Amino acid sequence: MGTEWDLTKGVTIAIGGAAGDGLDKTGDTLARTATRLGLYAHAFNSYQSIIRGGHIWLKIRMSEKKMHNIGDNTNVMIALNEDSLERHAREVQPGGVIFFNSSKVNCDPLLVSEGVQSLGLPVKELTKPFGRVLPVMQNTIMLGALLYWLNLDFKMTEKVLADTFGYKGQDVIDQNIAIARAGYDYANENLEKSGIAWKFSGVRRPFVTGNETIGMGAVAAGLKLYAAYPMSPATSLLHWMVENSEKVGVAVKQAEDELAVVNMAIGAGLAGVRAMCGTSGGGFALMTEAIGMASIMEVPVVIVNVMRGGPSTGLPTRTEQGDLNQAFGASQGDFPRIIMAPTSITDCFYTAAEAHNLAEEFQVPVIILSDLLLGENPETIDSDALNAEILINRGKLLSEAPEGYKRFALTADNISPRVLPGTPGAAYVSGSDEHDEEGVLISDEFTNEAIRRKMQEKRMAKLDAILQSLTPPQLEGSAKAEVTLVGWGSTWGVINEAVAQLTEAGLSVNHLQIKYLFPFQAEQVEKILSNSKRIIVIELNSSGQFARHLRAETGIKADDTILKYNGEPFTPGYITQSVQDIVEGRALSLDVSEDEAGQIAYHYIRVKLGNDARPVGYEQVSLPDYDEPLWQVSIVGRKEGEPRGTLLIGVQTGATYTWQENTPEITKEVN
Amino acid sequence: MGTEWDLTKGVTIAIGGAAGDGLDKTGDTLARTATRLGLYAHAFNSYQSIIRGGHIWLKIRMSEKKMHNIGDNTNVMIALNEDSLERHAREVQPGGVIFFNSSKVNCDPLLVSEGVQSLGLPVKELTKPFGRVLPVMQNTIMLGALLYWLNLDFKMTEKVLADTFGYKGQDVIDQNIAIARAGYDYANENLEKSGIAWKFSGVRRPFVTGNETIGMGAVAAGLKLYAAYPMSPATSLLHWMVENSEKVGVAVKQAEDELAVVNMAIGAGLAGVRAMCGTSGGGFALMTEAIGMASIMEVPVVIVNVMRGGPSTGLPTRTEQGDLNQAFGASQGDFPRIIMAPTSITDCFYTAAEAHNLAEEFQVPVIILSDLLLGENPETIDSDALNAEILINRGKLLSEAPEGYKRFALTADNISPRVLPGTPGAAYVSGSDEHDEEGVLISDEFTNEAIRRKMQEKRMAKLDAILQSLTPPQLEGSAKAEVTLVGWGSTWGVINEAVAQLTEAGLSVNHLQIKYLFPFQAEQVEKILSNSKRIIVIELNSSGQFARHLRAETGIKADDTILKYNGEPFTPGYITQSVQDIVEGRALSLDVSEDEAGQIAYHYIRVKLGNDARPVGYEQVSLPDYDEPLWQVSIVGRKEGEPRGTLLIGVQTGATYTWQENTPEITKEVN
Amino acid sequence: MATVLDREQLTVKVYDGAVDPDWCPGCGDFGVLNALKKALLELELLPHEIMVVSGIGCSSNLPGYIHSYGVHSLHGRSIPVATGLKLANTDLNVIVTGGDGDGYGIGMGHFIHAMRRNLDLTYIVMNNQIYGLTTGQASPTTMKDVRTKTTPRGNVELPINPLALAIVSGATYVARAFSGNTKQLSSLFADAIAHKGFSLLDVFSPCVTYNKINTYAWFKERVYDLAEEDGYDPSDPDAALKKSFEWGDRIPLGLIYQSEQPTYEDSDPILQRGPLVKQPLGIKQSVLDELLAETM
Amino acid sequence: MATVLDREQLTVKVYDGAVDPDWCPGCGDFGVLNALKKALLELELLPHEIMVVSGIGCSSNLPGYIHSYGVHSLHGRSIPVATGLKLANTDLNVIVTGGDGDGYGIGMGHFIHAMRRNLDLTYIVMNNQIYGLTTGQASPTTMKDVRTKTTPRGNVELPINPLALAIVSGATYVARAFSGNTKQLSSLFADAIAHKGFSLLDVFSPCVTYNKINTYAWFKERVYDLAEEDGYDPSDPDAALKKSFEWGDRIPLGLIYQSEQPTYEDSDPILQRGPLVKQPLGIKQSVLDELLAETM
Ligand SMILES: Cc1ncc(C[n+]2csc(CCOP(=O)(O)OP(=O)(O)O)c2C)c(N)n1
Ligand SMILES: Cc1ncc(C[n+]2csc(CCOP(=O)(O)OP(=O)(O)O)c2C)c(N)n1
Ligand code: SF4
Ligand code: SF4
Ligand SMILES: [Mg+2]
Ligand SMILES: [Mg+2]
Repeated sequence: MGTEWDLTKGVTIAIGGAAGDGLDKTGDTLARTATRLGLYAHAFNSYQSIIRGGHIWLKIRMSEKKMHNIGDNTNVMIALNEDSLERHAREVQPGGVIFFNSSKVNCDPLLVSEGVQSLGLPVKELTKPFGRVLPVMQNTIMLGALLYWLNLDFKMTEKVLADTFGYKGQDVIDQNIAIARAGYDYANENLEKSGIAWKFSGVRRPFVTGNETIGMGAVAAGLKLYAAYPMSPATSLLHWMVENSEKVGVAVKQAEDELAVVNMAIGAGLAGVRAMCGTSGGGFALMTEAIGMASIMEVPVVIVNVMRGGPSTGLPTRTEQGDLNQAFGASQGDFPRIIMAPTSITDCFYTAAEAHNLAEEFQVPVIILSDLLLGENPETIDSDALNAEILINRGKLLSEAPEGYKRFALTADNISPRVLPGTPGAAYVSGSDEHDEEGVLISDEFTNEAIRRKMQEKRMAKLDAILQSLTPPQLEGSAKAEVTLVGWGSTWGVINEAVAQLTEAGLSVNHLQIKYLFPFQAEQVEKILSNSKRIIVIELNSSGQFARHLRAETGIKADDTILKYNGEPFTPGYITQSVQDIVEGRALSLDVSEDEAGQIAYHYIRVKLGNDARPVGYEQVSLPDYDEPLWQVSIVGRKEGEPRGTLLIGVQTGATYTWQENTPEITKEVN
Repeated sequence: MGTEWDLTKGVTIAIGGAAGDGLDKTGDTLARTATRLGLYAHAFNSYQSIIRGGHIWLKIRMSEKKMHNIGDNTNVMIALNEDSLERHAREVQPGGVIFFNSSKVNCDPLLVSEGVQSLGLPVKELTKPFGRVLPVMQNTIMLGALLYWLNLDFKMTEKVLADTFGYKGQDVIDQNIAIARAGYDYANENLEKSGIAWKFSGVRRPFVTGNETIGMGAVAAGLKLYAAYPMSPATSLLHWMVENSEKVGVAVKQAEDELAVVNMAIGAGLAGVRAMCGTSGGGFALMTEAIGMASIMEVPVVIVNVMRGGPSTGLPTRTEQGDLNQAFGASQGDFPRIIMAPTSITDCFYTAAEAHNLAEEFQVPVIILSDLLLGENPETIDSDALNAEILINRGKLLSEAPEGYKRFALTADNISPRVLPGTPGAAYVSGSDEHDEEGVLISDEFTNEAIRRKMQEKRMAKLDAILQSLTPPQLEGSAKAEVTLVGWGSTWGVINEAVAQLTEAGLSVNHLQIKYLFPFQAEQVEKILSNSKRIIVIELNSSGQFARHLRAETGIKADDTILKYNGEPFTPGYITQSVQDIVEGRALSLDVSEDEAGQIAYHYIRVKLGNDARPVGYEQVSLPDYDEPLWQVSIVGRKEGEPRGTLLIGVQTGATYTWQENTPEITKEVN
Repeated sequence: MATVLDREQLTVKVYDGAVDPDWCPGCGDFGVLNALKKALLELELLPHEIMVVSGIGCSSNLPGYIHSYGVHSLHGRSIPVATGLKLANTDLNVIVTGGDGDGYGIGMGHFIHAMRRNLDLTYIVMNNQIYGLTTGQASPTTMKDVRTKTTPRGNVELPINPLALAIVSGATYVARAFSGNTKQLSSLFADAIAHKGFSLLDVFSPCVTYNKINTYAWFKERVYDLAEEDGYDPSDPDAALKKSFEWGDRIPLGLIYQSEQPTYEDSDPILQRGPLVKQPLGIKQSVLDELLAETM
Repeated sequence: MATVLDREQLTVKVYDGAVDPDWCPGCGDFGVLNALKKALLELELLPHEIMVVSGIGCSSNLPGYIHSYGVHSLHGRSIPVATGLKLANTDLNVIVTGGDGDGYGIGMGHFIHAMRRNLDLTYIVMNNQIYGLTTGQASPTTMKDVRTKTTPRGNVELPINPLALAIVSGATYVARAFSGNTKQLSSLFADAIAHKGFSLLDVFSPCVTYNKINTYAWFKERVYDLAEEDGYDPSDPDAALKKSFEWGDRIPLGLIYQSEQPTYEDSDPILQRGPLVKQPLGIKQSVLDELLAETM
């Protein structure tokens, strides 16, 4: 089908289904197959806080060149249920294909765009030869078909399946391979070729998540104790640590809550081991009090906050960059802390390693702000991307106690040499109260305003010293560009591709990505941005936390912001479009789009009408009783298409106003 | 002694002693006497986190006009121990007097400035007629002497003593009065008259702390549940609530920790009562997670943070304005919250009342940032200052459930009408996860990006609505002044007096005090400050948290800041001096002053040498082995004045380097 | 205005929540939910008289599946939120629900302190001996040596004993039930809700996805009904404590301990004035003047 | 380098802290401090081998008064901090000290979970049945009906029973002592520190300033030494539980319960390699490559 494939940028496969359908395994097999063939893969899993059911939408982008985000397209779709088809079939682009289990699911041709093939695989029939097989085998059939269409090496998948199911014995492996083969063959007979012709590099590369690379970076830098309480999306870091504990020599402690977690890490840091803990926003909130303690006690400790959608429990399985304010404002009073946000999965490794060095060199708590996007979604990284030879800098750590040792000595460089507890010849108390050079409290009997002042200045002065030791921020692209895109942390990859798209579209754009949030490299950033003609800050939260931070630190007010806070990450196309809108003066509208009206209607249907209806028509109307325009959504039965009723949705507020029933077959009461 | 007393500005009495000496009672009696006579009193207690011992320095400023801070002077001193004399005697200004117990304490004449009288009261002798009396009776003697010198009405003190000791019976009252009288008479015989001649207004006025007025304001606005865990300096608010619980109809719950406290308050707020909780920085840190929950659940709740010196446990009994960052950054994600900082003890009342109205009208958590200065230190307020007739605005609260009620309805004004749990005909779940209009979770099965977006926008939009309802900030003084002083919260009173001093000194100064920290009245503040020629932000913390906030919100960078973070509040003179230094281009030095070297030396002596030595000479020197100039402090024995040794203190770092011993009589080992 | 149900109109379906539970098929929590609805019906409680409060976890999703007022609060904080609600409105029947991680792990402190307080709350713990929602880590009730995602070599910590903790901490109603036994479950729920004071119901509620040890079969083999044991006296704390430690081959179900003690709300003079939420707001100037006069 | 003491040079004065305690004269905590020093001497521990960890409170000021390593951490968090220290350096003798508010109030959750973990920590609670440092509010051990600043009409909540909680939660050494009885105190301290596993020492340590009920005299009238009771067997948990509830006219002091159980550190293979703080830092590229290979 004459599609021109730019395989450097890749092909994107999406799998839609419900939690418990096992589609993560399928995606994994696919991605590993690609990765072993020498392609790059980047995965993104959009899922919910639910163990079974709900809607999962897993995408994998495969490419010959390394891509740092999931991209804009959906080229292939595997639909494991009708829900997925209705939500996403239309996204599949011409030249692409939709696979579904025709023994179970109908695919309404109306949902399939022109130029898209759709192939129903008769899973029941195809698996018949294998006797009673598990429902997840539908995935394996699909996988086989997909391999055919993608023109991937079936042999490689065989090996991946052998590895994946190795622990279950040869029979299971053989069955899996045979079933995948059945799907492959069926597609071969029933599908037009895609015309995809990969250049396989043959280089086998790691396929890792940011949580894993944070783990690796930390252990490479000497991590010895990891404490955690499970919390999405940081849980997989805990699991990684537990799994590899013996191999990497790290003690792992799952504690009773995050208060315990952070205080254990601080205790361990105080004792002299490199210690880390991990959580997400809500757990981080519980940790804040202790972060101040670590700082006044001058204890090195690293706290990883893998951010998710807030506020509060919020969107536990969605990504957001919403905790900058929290990290900056953690705990009472003024004290030095470092906040850094890794900019890629590879950078997670080096950020974690650097965090441990900075923590110990400056005897401060370091907060790593990662997020669900980086933490949970794997991508292929280059095989030499991660270097275990981290230079470990333990700062002013003394192995013996000097005569007259003072733990909190006021020194010219504001760092007090550390002697670890257990060292003969010394003894001191680390206190969370203000104290003198030896640790004697000056909040109690020995009040002392002068020492207090100098202690506070000493601690705060470390921020300047830290600044000196950070890698300077780097502008990417021409200094003279018309537009400067400024992002922080995990968005580097997607902004990077948006810059390419915009450049291609003829706009001159450059890009500054901020990794070090605090202390902030204000001088350097100001210098870089002083040349910018139009600054657009891009971040994944609703108030523009970084834009505000930038203004607070430099006085620079972003000319515009591109904010997203619906739980989904940016795509390059979204940024490109938003930048073009801004540059071309198109106003941002917060109105509910047709697409969004569809989502709201789907929600209404699922909650109120059960699963057998769907929205089909959208019309904007004005009605006398409403003080805003309305989306009038027509809803029909899923099977027969019979009209069910209309739903009124506020265009401005998003409110679901009324449901007018046309037919009596509604399954649930409406009120 | 020909001193000219400006009694509108008043006279300041200081009492120095140790915790457990009972000097708070003495101060109280004095202040109440003044207050009953129709004078104004303002007290400030500088104390430590210790039950007995340590150093306490209680000051009371009495004046004919209302003064809002403790002022610059010390006119009279009552020294209950030598420590106090050595620390503070020199502060007593010409025309003043020092009282001490000559049966117990020596007063080195060197410590007494010229023009200051010192009167040793032979307490033992004077109390002999009364048999064996309690040690605290020394205070009563002093009080009597003081009354004489202050030219206060002894009768009034009799009444105050009668009230204070009423519960102990007439005998105790009589004894107290007789002993005070003995001091009075002794002073009459041995002291020159002060020449003080008050104009007593005779108006009896309340003498209250900010914690008390917050309590009063809250109950006037309908508070029904107060939850707390003891924490200085918020504890007295808890005590006030407990004491008055039955009178004001408030249920008080002391809980097991601050996590429980805030969640109880939120539960109560959700149930429909006006609920509040109080704590200080460390407890607030534990409350942060729940604040986000209150906001996403749209629950009204008021959280009082009475700030103290940080970071961490820090300086539990010292004042600071260090929790603005924490309040602003509390909890993950973006959500509306209100942060307000009362500007005076009277304003505490109205702030608390307004907080409850705002919380309920906008269904948001409100954080009140008070501090130790306001919270614990009493002052006389005008008798009609507090008005119980607070207009109670419960917002969109429905007493009955409408048909098809949706708790989280998306509405044009972004406020969803509230039906309280227990109301017949409705039922809903308030969830900390993202939810739809009815409260159904959209983080789980029913993921929905569109509804999420509108819910988040709805909540955040309340911030704009809140802004509309706040009293606009007001510039005090001429818009054309050369210098604008900007403060926030509790510093209004002291900045106000500094403005008067500066004006008197010929500088044209105006003053902007910020009460509403968030949402921030950026437009109005920008407008006001756009006319300012030189903006000086004044705040009691080390990083300039408000100055940064101002810049973040308005882009306005303060030209200068006056920051203090040694635990002591500002005095008007300190601000005046700092402003003059700034205006006249004198650079701020962070070097250790001679006075501070003295404090450091005292500390060294107390910790290392016991209590029988004191510093006498200070010299700045340079020595080859040190990379900074040094204070060389000579230390002598307290009794005999014999040289004990010299101490070297770093002028830049404040480090205590070495102690060179001259004599062998040192009581403790030095190392 | 919304139409209000009469007590006579109550059926178990009235308590059906807005949406169906999204628990894994077979999850023990279904049994708990159904039994709770039956108990509510037995007690003839109208939806608006009920307040179900939970934390975070699979089990803590329960309030969303019941037609009543409810709060789905923070992980570990259900008890304080419920306490605030009850203090504010003593008319509400406040039922706290959640998981073993939520209640006995992160919520342990509140759990113990709530019991000594004896506020009239009913606390239902769906104890699956695992962290379900976070996909299978050890919980405070995971048995020794059991392998979970975070104890790959077997759990080395002792499980807590919620019943014993409750008895020694002053809970006035302590019972254990099993989700596989709906009848006993709903009758215990009804008793516990009717009981004045703090009641704990620890319910074995198997997690079919992440706990492959403590399955329905595992429990069925072991549990027995205390009510059928001759001479067991749930008012005897010593006997109750002993019973609370019975584990292994035989595991007792039913009412372990009950005693009559004054509740918190009975002891607080302010709450004796009636529900706070119905009290008038504000104070008179005369009261304020009195308060101020005390400072002069 | 600093000179290091020999074990033979140890005297009780060696353990004197940099400053004198600032407790109120007569405070029970003096007795605890002195007894602790004696116990350290008896065990011949050098100052650098000792790590004393506390929270916040009058009693929590104790580490500042002992010449040893110490941490004066956050209110309620001494146990987790101590846990981290011990995990990081199993060579240290980690002693946790604090108050009843610190440990049984805000710290309750950590307390229970530490006991089931059985890490080798010694936990000394200076139980004065009041919040001392914050000037006299009810604590979790304040007796019923006692008036404090926050219970002006008498405390309406049951006090917790720390001994019973410890026994049912898996503590392997549980004792009670009285600050007025230094001899027993220091011998129990020495035993508890020597004991392998989690030991709890609940010490009546009167607050002379804010608790006018539970005074020295009050205790002296009531306490008796369990060691002198015939036939008391501290290895019997049932007897221990019973004993833990004895209160009123007679209050037992001494070792209530002890058992030998594997400690946490014995069960963790990583800790078996020796103190973490002495392990080499970092990993080889080959190990990293192995970790990466697993992802391919
Ligand atoms: C402060 C905080 N920490 C961690 C989490 C993540 N979390 C959600 S549910 C849960 C455990 C659930 O276990 P349990 O209470 O036993 O409920 P179950 O899912 O087993 O029913 C955890 C750790 C959270 N939401 N908040
Ligand atoms: C998070 C937090 N909340 C409250 C406080 C205030 N606080 C300090 S000590 C203390 C209670 C002390 O009681 P206890 O532990 O019994 O020690 P005691 O003073 O009686 O020895 C409290 C509530 C604090 N420091 N931190
Ligand atoms: S994971 Fe376990 S607890 Fe959660 S719903 Fe599934 S079976 Fe139930
Ligand atoms: S207040 Fe009580 S506990 Fe604190 S030092 Fe004084 S006597 Fe001891
Ligand atoms: Mg569970
Ligand atoms: Mg105590």
